[in-house]
Amino acid sequence: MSMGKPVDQTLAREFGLSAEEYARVLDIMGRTPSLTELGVFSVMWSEHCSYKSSRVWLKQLPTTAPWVIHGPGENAGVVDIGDGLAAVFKMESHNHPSFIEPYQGAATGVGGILRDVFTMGARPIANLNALRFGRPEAPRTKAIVDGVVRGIGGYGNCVGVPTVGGEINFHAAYDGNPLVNAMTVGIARKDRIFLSAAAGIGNPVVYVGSKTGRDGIHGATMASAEFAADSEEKRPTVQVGDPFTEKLLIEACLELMATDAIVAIQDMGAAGLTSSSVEMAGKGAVGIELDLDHVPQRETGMTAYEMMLSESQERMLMVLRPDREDVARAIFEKWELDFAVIGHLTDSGRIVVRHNGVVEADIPLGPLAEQAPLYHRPTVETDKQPPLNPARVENRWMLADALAKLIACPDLCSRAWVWDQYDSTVGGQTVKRPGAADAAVVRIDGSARALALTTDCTPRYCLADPEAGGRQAVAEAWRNLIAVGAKPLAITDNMNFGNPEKPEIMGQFAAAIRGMSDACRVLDFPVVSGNVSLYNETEGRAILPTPAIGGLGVLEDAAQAVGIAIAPWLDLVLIGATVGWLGQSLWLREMAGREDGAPPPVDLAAEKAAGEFVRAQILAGNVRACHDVSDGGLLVAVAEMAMAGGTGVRLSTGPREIPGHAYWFGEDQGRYVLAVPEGAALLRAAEAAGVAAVRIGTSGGQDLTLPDGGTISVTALRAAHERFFPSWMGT
Amino acid sequence: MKAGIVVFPGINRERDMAIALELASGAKPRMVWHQETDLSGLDLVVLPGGFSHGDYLRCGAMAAQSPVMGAVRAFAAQGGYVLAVCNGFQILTEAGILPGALLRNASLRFLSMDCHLRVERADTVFASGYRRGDIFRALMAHGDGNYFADTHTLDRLEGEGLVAFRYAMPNGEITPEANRNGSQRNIAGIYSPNLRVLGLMPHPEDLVDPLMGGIDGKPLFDGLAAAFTPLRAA
Amino acid sequence: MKATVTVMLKTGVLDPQGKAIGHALGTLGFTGVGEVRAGKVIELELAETDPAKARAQAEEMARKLLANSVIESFRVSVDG
Amino acid sequence: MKATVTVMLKTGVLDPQGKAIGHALGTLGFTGVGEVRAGKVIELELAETDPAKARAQAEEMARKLLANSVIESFRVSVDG
Ligand SMILES: Nc1ncnc2c1ncn2[C@@H]1O[C@H](COP(=O)(O)OP(=O)(O)O)[C@@H](O)[C@H]1O
Ligand SMILES: [Mg+2]
Repeated sequence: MSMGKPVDQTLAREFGLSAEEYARVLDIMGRTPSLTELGVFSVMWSEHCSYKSSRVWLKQLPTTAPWVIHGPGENAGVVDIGDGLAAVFKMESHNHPSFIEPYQGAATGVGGILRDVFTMGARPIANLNALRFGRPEAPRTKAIVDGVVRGIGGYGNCVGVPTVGGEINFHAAYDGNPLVNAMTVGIARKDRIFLSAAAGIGNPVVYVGSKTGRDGIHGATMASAEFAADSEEKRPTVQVGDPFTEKLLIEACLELMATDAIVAIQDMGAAGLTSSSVEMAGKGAVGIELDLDHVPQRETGMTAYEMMLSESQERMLMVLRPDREDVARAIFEKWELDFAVIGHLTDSGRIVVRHNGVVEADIPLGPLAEQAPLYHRPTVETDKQPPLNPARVENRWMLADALAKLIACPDLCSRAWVWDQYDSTVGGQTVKRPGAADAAVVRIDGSARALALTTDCTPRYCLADPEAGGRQAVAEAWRNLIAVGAKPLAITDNMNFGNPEKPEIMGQFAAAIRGMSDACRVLDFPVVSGNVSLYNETEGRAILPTPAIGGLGVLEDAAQAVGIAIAPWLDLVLIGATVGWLGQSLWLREMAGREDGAPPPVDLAAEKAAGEFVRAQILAGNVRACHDVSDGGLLVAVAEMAMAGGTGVRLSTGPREIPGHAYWFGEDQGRYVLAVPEGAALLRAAEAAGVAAVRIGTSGGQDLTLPDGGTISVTALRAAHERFFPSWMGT
Repeated sequence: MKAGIVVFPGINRERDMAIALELASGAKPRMVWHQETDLSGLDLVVLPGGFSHGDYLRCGAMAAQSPVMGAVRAFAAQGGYVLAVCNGFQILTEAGILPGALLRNASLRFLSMDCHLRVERADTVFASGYRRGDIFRALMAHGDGNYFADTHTLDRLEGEGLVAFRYAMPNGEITPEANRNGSQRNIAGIYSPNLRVLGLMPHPEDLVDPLMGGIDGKPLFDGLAAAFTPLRAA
Repeated sequence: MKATVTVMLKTGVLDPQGKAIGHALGTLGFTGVGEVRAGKVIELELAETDPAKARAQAEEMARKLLANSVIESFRVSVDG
Repeated sequence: MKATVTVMLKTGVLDPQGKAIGHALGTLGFTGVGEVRAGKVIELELAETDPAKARAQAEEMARKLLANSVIESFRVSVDG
């Protein structure tokens, strides 16, 4: 590629540095940097590693609570879950690689996020994924969906971490830019968390895992650039995942972590050896010296530049206590992984990289971090849309017909085809598998406790009103945890947006952060980790703003978790207020062919009151099934409960003042459907708590009996619900 | 019951198996590393599920060559009891300890879902907790569970009553629809001629706790525990 | 020497992958495609310099590990 | 005609399968084994009787379906 070219402003540009940024490099170095040095600057100052466009906004997110042990800034967030245990979790995107090579892109995405979690000393116990694809009929969508699903399964199944949840949306805005966001959750003893700040002058710097090849060089800068028609040329060698090596790496690292050998540890993620060594030394305010001759190499003749920028997978960097080197070496040899001392810590405050006896890079770490670019990019607010008056939206359909069409559409149909390819039970602790409940529930080995896990975002709301959408995404995650009976603790986020240099995109970003912050604060649901993916555009067209939220909650007793499946002879009660909000609803899109109106607002005070009430009822043992009302509205929620339980429901008439289609398909927020043996008692309790509640029907029989006189059998509903994926994929 | 679980690199259901064995017998199983060769003192050797060596060449092919497999072969030859589930079953066929092979699922996709198994005979230590003809639920989680053997071998297995379990509909019917991975004659598990080695693809060990969705797999482990627990004085 | 071991499913063993490829080729508009079979190829860099010995070695590897004789057959080719 | 398409990972792309096979061969006691690479082979029965045309057809199939040009390269051989 750039070998042989002189290091100058033109080359810096090719490496993604602006003229001003390059001037700053010259200033820091006091001379023309070497190629390797330029490489280090370019990846460390890339959007992916430096968060230069997003940092000013991310700082506004609430990140603290009494149960937060480590918020953003570490490899993953850490929260106290009781019993001396901590949950460690984070979500990360692999959007661009998954578009180029769906299988390997998604697989290595899973591998990367796993490493962020076990690098902190946690055994990964669950994976989730939030996926957005283009229109099913768009030329590449099918191959991308197939590859991404196989890749997630291929990696997760092999490493033996159950994939327990996630979400999928389709929209034209993702035709040329799918989103693959992967989340991992792990468990550690809360007094045994491992951090990345290096310490101890003279301590050995150790490389473990796979060998280094010329994989994905400049992946970090690529993830920071928009796709153009020439993206073929920007193609780096795609990384191939090796889940077997990852599995060995997990076991070897956890075995070593049970000793006292490790001072600091960090995975080699984006920008590989560069970012891991620079960040470890930087956080510890020490210097670091690397001798690349000792780096285990898969290929011959690699240059310093290539080794420093390689994104080969399944590698870790550690600082060890010098007297424990042999203990560590023995463990990695047992697991048949490479182990090499490649350097040591110094007091110079610099990173010095040697190769074949030549100093290839010598950079002061302080300025590299402190003078990293930080942009206050201009923002423009998204124009607000007026709320839709439901009475003005014509309805020509019987409820049963609209329901049958809605639950069959790609955004609402059964995802069984997808999760049937994910091992969701390995580990023997999965209490609620995909499809069984609003959040996945995974018990903690050796404890009665369980974690509840979910990912949520409604991008069409975010496009119409990014602030309302950001608020809604956090609220929906919170609601899904409540719906299984868990106490919501914290979130991780994955901010997927377009080109931040466009004010309207930066406006979306800022507004989404405002809405999210608002919800986090009121719901006591802080952000403890996250990831930003910008430049998600093809040919200048941006994706829908997609702040994907990964939520985590805890149940003290796994046996208290409830799912969505209903049994016969229960009363169904709707909690939360309904006005019949059709703006941006799926009914409006699928039936009326319109995508307009303001999205449904979230009243956070009402949200909190309803959620706390629902959770108390679940913990009191009064609730047999619970489902939050989201995409598709009330009737879709009821139909999902009926299909899961194989039981019909007779529904009562809604309030006269709301048109039927708006009542049954409106997407008003903050609502749950509860199935209880005795509706009257629940209504009394709700009234006492000041929470809106109304009895909407009774379960039993084989059919959904609707208030407009129509019926539809649960069998017919299931057939419609389960059709899309298998028929699309031909399996 | 003294059970040993063999751990090959890449195995990942060893903990699920340990939970099920301990729940039934009260005793923690011993974890046996793939390079060990001493299985003395064990009542039961278990080869669990997972992806030994990544299953990169063929499922179980590399694990079948491990040092421990010599010991497993000798243990079985001396009449020892061996339970091999999923990758374990694949390893036993690759090692030639059980006949046949496990091909890629007919759909060419990984299948992670419930299935139902019909108990073909209950007069074995493994199936003593069931009755012949019982239908029980188990979890499938494999990409290569498509049982294959030549006709002669299949006829011999049938003739000698060595088919342990078949994929069935919940009502017990043996249909192509129940046979998601495409196995010949719906075979989900087989015995060695002395009925002391069982290999099967689905996971009974993941259904031993009502919280995890059911206890359909528990009778298998209870049966084993009962067989190997010395009668306690009344 | 370089030895190449090609491993195919035996005739009589169902080859769903080959079938799926055949089907996909049809969907893509390719006509006149008869049977399609899918297999594996393993290329080995051997220190052995005698072609006959290298072949014998690769055959031994195939028998012991690379192919499963219950379902697969193999062929070996050797070149300098 | 019969066409054989051999698909291998491009040089430089990590080949976990080849790596694992090489390692297993070592464990089995085979010495002098250098690099091992694993790939796929697809054998196609084609109605086409002209070798040049059959080759062109198979190459087209490889480009469109059988090989993933991002990480794989292929070669085609044709015989009657
Ligand atoms: N959107 C966000 N919200 C909160 N924290 C974030 C966000 N994006 C990144 N972070 C935090 O910034 C730090 C760096 O993230 P990242 O560069 O993704 O880590 P890694 O080097 O492991 O890939 C992490 O602690 C991460 O949790
Ligand atoms: Mg990290």
